Amino acid sequence: MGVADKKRILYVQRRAPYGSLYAQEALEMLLMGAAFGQRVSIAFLDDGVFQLKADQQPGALGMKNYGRMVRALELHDLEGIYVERESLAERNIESGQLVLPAEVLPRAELSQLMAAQDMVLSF
Amino acid sequence: MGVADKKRILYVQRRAPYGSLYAQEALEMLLMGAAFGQRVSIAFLDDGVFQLKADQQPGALGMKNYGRMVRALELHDLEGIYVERESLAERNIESGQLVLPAEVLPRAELSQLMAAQDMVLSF
Amino acid sequence: MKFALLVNEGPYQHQAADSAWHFACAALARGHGISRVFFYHDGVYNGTRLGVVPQDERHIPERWSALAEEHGVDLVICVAAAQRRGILDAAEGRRHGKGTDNLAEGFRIGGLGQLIESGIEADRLLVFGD
Amino acid sequence: MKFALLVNEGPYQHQAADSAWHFACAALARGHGISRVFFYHDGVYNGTRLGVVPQDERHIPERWSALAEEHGVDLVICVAAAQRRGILDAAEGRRHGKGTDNLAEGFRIGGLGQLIESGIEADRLLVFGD
Amino acid sequence: MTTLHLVNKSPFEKDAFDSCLRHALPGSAVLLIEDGIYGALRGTPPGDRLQQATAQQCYVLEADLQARGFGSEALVKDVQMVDYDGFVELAVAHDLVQSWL
Amino acid sequence: MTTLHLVNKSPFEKDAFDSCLRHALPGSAVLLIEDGIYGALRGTPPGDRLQQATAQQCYVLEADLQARGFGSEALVKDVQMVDYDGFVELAVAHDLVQSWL
Repeated sequence: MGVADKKRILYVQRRAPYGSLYAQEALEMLLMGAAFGQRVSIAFLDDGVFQLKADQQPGALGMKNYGRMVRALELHDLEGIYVERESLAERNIESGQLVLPAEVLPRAELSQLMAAQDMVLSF
Repeated sequence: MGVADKKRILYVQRRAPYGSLYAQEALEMLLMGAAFGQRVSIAFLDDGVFQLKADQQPGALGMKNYGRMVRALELHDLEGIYVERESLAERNIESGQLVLPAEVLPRAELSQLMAAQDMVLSF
Repeated sequence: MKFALLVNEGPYQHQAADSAWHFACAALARGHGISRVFFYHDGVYNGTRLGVVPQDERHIPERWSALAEEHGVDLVICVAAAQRRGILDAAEGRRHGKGTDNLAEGFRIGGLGQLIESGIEADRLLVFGD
Repeated sequence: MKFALLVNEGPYQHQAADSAWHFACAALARGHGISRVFFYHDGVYNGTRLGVVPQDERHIPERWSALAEEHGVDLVICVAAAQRRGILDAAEGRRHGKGTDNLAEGFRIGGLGQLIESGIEADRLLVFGD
Repeated sequence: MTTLHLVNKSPFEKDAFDSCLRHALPGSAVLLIEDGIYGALRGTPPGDRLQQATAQQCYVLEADLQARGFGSEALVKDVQMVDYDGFVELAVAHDLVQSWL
Repeated sequence: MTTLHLVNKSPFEKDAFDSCLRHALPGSAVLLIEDGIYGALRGTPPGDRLQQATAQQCYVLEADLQARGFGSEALVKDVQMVDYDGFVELAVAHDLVQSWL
């Protein structure tokens, strides 16, 4: 299958981790589905940027470490891992405080990226 | 049981109807629980004021008419049915557009009312 | 045109399952196809056959079952999400020693790949959630 | 001091059930009492015994069952909310001809009055939801 | 390539409506369903923001609007009502449907 | 009669946090749990609003703060961290607990 036949699929992460399971189950879907050989990207915006915050320690809650799970994205052959600049700024998070080196995109560019997809998965 | 022994219970409705079942199930709880002879009130604020909007016609959705259900409050011996003035104003709803004659309270008074309860039920 | 639908919330608590069902009915009535409805997150609760609903209220799982029977719509419940939440077909119920199952007629248990697959094959994917 | 708890969301999808359980454990450990935990709305899903959870993840319904067994906490599932959503005890399962049930150990089905009652009798009622 | 943005949340309660408006490009369309219809009410802050949005056209699902007690006269200018058939045809007419949950 | 207000929602996503702050009387306390802890972050608009609030004292549940990758140094001034034991004692110390869902 050539690049031209591959579908552009974007996972949109807009929610914080731990407070709900949406982030984790969305990630599980990507990590399973990425194997299908499509052009898969993931974008973190709004409260979704909290998913990438370093130093997550959910031990006292008895929950799995989401910050560790999300780092598995680096091992996959993804088209891109994006995080929205304005969402980070509003939450006072520096790009150096992220668990992985995501590409920081201004909102206008992220909007363009979203519009260029074949499929957008929201959770 | 004298009035002094009765508990003041406030149901707080902050969500819109139809989009979720919270409003309806909260109402069902009140209509069942009101029989217990306590001093029961209900307050509509934030998106909860949409619950009282007249002319609800959910027929095309195949859902029960919440506006009709909520009118059953008038038949119960409630301490009060309150709606927050600021919440109505922000949503451009006039008190004349409500399905029942709720007492319109300014936010400051509603805050006092909440703080004077023995139990506040949120949904 | 072929649509694939993703439903992320259970019945009743949120309107998502209603909206997805109405959309599916309207699409079929206009001659379009629904290649698959995939249930994820709490959406897996749409597939229980144990719901008991008052006569005057809509029965959401039975609505889906009817859609499968009348139009052959493929209703797929995500296995991982379903196990967490206690939705099991007969095989899963046996395999995990539960002695019972609760999957409604017309639904089947499937993997996450079946969502991606149907999304890729369909012309449009629509997501309904909260 | 006596606490009554109201849980409005199911397990996993929202943190509410976790928070309520942690609160209950802490209160019991400090010598307080939990007079009742009442499950309403999607909270009724906490009472399924059909959940299958990976070994390395918390099992929320089993946590509740253990709390009932070890501390005698009364776990009450609202009957009206449970019927809509397909959570049934053996009697309900028979009565509605479902041929099975799915209520976990330590839970019981009860009416809405039992929430109001426990709220009135307890010193504090805490609501956990989304 | 055009996008149909789908919003089902109240703009008073959640940020999905505003996040959608911030990201919707000129030429795209926004369809408000479920509690999303509250975003199109005339004389409210979200209604004002909707009128300032860059998206080309906004639609409201009629069944959801009527369920909640409103009609076309309550809407801000230039918002169009559609029924479920119209919803389907909007999904057909756009290359991509993006939900803001 | 004093109230402990309980907020478990992100102030960026939902209106519960702000509605709570608008209604909390002087003398009451606010406890931020779950995603509510994001309301106490220094250098953010919700953190600024929290500092302007009339409630007498604000607490943050430590386990929820740490889970999300933050520590006390990330909090606005005068917010106190409590553990689950502290949560229980706050509920004991106030006459009423009101949840903002």
